[in-house]
Amino acid sequence: MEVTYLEAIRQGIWEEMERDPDVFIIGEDIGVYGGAFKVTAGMLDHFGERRVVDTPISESAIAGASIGAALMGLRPVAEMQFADFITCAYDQLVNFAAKCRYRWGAAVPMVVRAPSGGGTHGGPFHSQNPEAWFAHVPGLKVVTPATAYDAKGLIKSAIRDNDPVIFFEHKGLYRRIKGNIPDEEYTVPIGKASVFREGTDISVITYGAMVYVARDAADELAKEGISIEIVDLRTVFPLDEAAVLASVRKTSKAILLHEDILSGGVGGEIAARIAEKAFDHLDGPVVRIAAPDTPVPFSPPLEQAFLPSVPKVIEKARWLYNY
Amino acid sequence: MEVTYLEAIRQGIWEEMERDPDVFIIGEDIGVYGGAFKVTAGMLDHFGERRVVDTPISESAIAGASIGAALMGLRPVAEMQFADFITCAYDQLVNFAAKCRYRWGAAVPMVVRAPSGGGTHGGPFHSQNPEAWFAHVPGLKVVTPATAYDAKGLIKSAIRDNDPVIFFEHKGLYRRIKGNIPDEEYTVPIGKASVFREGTDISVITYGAMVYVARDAADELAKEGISIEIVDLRTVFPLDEAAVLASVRKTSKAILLHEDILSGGVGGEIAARIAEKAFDHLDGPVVRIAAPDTPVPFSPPLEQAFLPSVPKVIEKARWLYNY
Amino acid sequence: MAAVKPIEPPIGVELSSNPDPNAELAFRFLHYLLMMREVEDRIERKLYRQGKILGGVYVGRGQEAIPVASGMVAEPDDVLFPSHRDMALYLIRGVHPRQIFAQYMGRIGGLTRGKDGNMHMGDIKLKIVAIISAMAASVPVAAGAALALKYKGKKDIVFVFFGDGATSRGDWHEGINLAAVQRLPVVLICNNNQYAYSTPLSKQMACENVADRASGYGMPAEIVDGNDVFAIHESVRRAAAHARAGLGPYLVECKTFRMTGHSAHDPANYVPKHLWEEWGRKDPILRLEKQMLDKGWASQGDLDRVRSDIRSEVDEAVEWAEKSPYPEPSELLDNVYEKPQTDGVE
Amino acid sequence: MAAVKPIEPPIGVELSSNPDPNAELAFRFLHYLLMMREVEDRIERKLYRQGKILGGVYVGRGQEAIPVASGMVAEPDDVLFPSHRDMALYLIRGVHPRQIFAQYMGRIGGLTRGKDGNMHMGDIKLKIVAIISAMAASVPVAAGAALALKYKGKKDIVFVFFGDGATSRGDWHEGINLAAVQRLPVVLICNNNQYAYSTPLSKQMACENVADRASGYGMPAEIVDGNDVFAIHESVRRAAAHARAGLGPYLVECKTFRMTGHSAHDPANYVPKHLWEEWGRKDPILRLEKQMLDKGWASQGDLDRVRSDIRSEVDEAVEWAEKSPYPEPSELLDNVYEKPQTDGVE
Ligand SMILES: Cc1ncc(C[n+]2csc(CCOP(=O)(O)OP(=O)(O)O)c2C)c(N)n1
Ligand SMILES: Cc1ncc(C[n+]2csc(CCOP(=O)(O)OP(=O)(O)O)c2C)c(N)n1
Ligand SMILES: [Mg+2]
Ligand SMILES: [Mg+2]
Repeated sequence: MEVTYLEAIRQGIWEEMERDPDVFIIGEDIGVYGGAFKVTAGMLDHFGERRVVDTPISESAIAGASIGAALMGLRPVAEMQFADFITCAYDQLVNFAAKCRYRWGAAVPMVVRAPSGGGTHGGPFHSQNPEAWFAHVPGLKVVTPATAYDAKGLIKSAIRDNDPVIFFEHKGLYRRIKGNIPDEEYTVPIGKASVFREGTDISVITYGAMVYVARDAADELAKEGISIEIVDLRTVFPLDEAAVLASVRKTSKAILLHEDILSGGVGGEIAARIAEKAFDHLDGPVVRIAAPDTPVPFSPPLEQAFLPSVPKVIEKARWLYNY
Repeated sequence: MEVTYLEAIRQGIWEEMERDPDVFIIGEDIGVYGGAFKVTAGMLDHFGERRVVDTPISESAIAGASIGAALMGLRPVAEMQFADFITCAYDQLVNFAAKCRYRWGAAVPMVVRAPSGGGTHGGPFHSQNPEAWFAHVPGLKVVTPATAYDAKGLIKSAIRDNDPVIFFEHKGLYRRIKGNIPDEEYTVPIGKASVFREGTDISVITYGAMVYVARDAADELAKEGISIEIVDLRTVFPLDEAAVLASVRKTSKAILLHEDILSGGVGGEIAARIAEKAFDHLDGPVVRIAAPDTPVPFSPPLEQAFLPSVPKVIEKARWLYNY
Repeated sequence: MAAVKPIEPPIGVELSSNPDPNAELAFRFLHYLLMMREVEDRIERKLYRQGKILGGVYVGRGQEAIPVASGMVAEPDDVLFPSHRDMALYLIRGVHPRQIFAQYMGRIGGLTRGKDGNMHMGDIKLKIVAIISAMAASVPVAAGAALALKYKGKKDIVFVFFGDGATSRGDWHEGINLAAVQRLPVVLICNNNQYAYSTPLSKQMACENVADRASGYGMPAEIVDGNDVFAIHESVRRAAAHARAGLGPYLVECKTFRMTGHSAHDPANYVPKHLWEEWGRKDPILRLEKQMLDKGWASQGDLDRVRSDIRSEVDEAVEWAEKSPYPEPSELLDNVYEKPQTDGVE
Repeated sequence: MAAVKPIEPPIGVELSSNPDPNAELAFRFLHYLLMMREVEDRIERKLYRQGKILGGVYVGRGQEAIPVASGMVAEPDDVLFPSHRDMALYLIRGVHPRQIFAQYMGRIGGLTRGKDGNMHMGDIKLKIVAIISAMAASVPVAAGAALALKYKGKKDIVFVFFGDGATSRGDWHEGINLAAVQRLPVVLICNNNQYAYSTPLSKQMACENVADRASGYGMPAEIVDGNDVFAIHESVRRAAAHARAGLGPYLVECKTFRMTGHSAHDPANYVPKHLWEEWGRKDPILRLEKQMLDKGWASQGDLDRVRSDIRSEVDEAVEWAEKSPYPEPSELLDNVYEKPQTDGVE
């Protein structure tokens, strides 16, 4: 059946709530309103107030309460209304949730869903890509699906995971991206990248919304005889280093692409892994394409200039191809 | 005059408070107690309650109030009792302080001092190195001095800077490291790395406490005829890319070394810059040495195994030298 | 910094030949109430629907009396921290509707030159600090601004605005507690419109009034009819006097209702019908107009004139804004730091 | 999960042939008060100074009655969130002093096998959740634990402990507000020892009592003499009954004093001498012992016996802990995730 990226996530949560009575959702306006993006629409009517907990405007308490419930054996799925507000829950997530198992062996099976990403004229506080702030926190897992299939399969895996998972949903994909998903139930493993498109000349390693920018660029480049392999990380922490290195060893050229800003972005970590562990296979510089080091601007021409674009990828890929 | 790293910072703040009546300090237990590490000792007596503001346990309010005071033209120097607690102020720093100038042209000249780093048996919450959480936030500057001279010169520059600066002071250096500083006043520019030690075979790019691990390793390696150049970044965001590339172009081999954990650490960003912009000069993989992806453990044998060590650097350097 | 002179409502002023001092005040109130209503209606019901305004649109329909009355109490050198339903504060400080429409359309004529959108606007010269999205984040910042004013020995004070939902944020607690402990000159103005997005008070707090929280900070608080502009003006004057006297923060809770969805895309079906009707009858503008007529401060003709003048001023402002150019893409890299940035932007 | 049986204070129990039911209770109180005092004295005044304990050391000298009385009220399946001066809670839940000393020395015999130190210990089987350093971070987590108990239809409740300074944290506000709105079964126990590190109450809050904040959450609160173990026991029993009855959170503020520095390295010169003397006279242990003698519940000989037995138990525990090995360096990589980690560790 063909569904949107948003509907895929909704189904994934719904199915897990049906399957496991310990799964519940918590967040702001997720009940009667169904969430700011309607990801939890219908859940209050179906599952009732006990399992759909509308909270005050208290991100830190949403995260903290999820930790407490998880410590008691429940499986909370918390929603940040926008990923940008996850900064308000930062201490709870990076210091409490992430470190319980390591410190005293206590499992914290929780998911924090965070609608992230730009291209929606959201401005500086409704467009950020905060994954790198968490891809540096041992104990957490950071998931960034790009397709409807992966979104459903990964949210289900995240809910079943016995470690805390930060689940970044790209707002720009919610309704724009559709995909066929099986009628029977399935999951997608956390920590495994996928080859979104096979190719031989250059590996474009990316995730989230940029997978489609890479795809469109690859289509163009194919016409010029440049064959792009697209690796969709799907999970950005911990990394599927093996998959990245395998692709680069094959193509011997790598481009890291993400919507998040350049400096300190996930791309740097991966480029470093490549430069250390696939050095002998490299036939050219490890190229990075990302947003510049600025906040996300509001006005359309500024945001357009901010976001990595298909022409930019094509230009860099041509340059690297001819290197 | 020879002073400790701690005393150098204290003098820097003191001198700036003498010089500029708009400079004041704010934080927990910084007054009568002189701060948990005594960096602000004597300031209450000398400058009075107006300019030494003891606060409740409210890191977010400390950061927020500093922003508000800075917007009104003052120059707050805020202290986090331990860098680990800066997570409680994360939203204020990354969303409010960092973005005011970009969004509406308002300057936020503030400094947040944060005693960071391990090796003091502080355990998971008194040992972290949070610089990477901020070296990804355009609008902020992130400073990490290693020497007494730089600590004083950089805190003075940070206080005079018209943008928000996060100033990480390594607790392990406070009393262990001494240095001669001039009697006359001086500053050290933010955003400029320094060559801590000249060398020809391998560039070890590092900062903070690891500068001394690099130094001790370099001394050993020198006996084997391996010449190490040590680049002390001093500021980790924005990066002094030119200095890094210049050194690597000279030595054609690079090791990134930091006490912070590997994944998502500052070293990844720099390794990526090297792999993209000095690719043709590289005679070997870009090597990274960092703590493993775990929380900082408490027990001495565990913490010792966690922290990057001189032998580890020697081993990797030998390997790279013979590559 | 030179004090900012508010735009005079010419008609209002000149018409109040009436000896009652409240007559002139009433015309000033009316001017800003209508201007805010007209500007926001244009934004929410016209330009947004025409697709000329992108992103989130939040308006203060039905709550206009709160920023109007408060803004009229504030002295020009007092520092304002508006929230997202306080448009009148900008108008009173002399921000022209042209700039507001340009702001919403992402043009360089807006206060942020397109860097940010909608209510996220500030101007340090006008002593208006731009909010960030995170609710209540302004509260500790306002405390810090007040600390600076006290530090400099000024008599100026700070006004910070927030809704009922914002009071659940840790920042709200930390900021007020710090202001209270340090006895900082902050006037706290809560628009309690009984909803936070779709969340009713019963799911937001377990106390009846936001004012019930004041005792935890050892500060005075009062509750006032948030749709009665004269009553709010009185309360806020008391609060400002308290703060200006160096007695610390003071909370004014204004009971009101959000006569629209949370934002332009929200039909607010979660609000029981009877509340719309009940509060519609309490509309602060209709109420003031009736008062002005009853007291003989104004004739229906006067009132119509004020409305029509405002409407044409707004028409002109929209035209102006639509002609304001978009920023050049190159501006993307401006003003991240004081000095032009070289790193991370290749 | 099987209920955890507290260690019996054998002497105490056997000696209370006294008909007064409080006699036996008194002996239980005394046992845990003395055990906590002895264990912490050993840690702070001996092992720390000998360099056998590294890192921060925080003790509850003078405040022992708070965790003792509260811990005795808690049912074995209730969930405890101790703060950093609540050692007795561990003892009452059956954590052996051996484990505590091993914890402080970073040995595998400690509750965290050396991964974390000092009071940062928990055991999910014993239903004790380990604090993190950030003050008040436990409060929202405790609310979530309570939510889970309610979700599962259990009658168990949650006890969360914090100091006066912790109440300034945003997390404290957010966590209690959520618990209040959701009417969660949480007993909030504040040790108001009048200082937060070097910061006195006057710089921490502008209200007189922490309890003054309760009205902002629509919850009941009471203030009790934090050095009177029987009085605290009474208050906490009322609070627990309230929470267990499904009526939501309940705050008990225990007025006490920290009879030592903030941590082992703090001489606390900022504390006026007279306070040491004044509060020294109110020592909860001396007070209970006097009561037991006055009421004829115990003879001086009995009390001496309790003390000496505890001392020898602690001597043995220290020996045991010193023999407990340090963790293997290889354990560094254990338990970051459920499944052994492969990425980011070589
Ligand atoms: C920290 C944070 N969480 C969530 C949001 C999303 N949000 C924007 S406005 C709003 C409701 C605010 O309610 P209230 O404070 O009562 O102000 P009102 O809109 O009713 O005037 C929410 C939840 C936000 N802006 N900030
Ligand atoms: C968020 C945070 N900031 C600062 C600290 C450092 N610190 C540890 S204990 C303490 C004082 C706590 O005071 P209080 O809550 O009254 O507890 P007490 O120590 O008096 O029992 C401080 C400031 C901390 N642990 N957490
Ligand atoms: Mg509201
Ligand atoms: Mg205290």
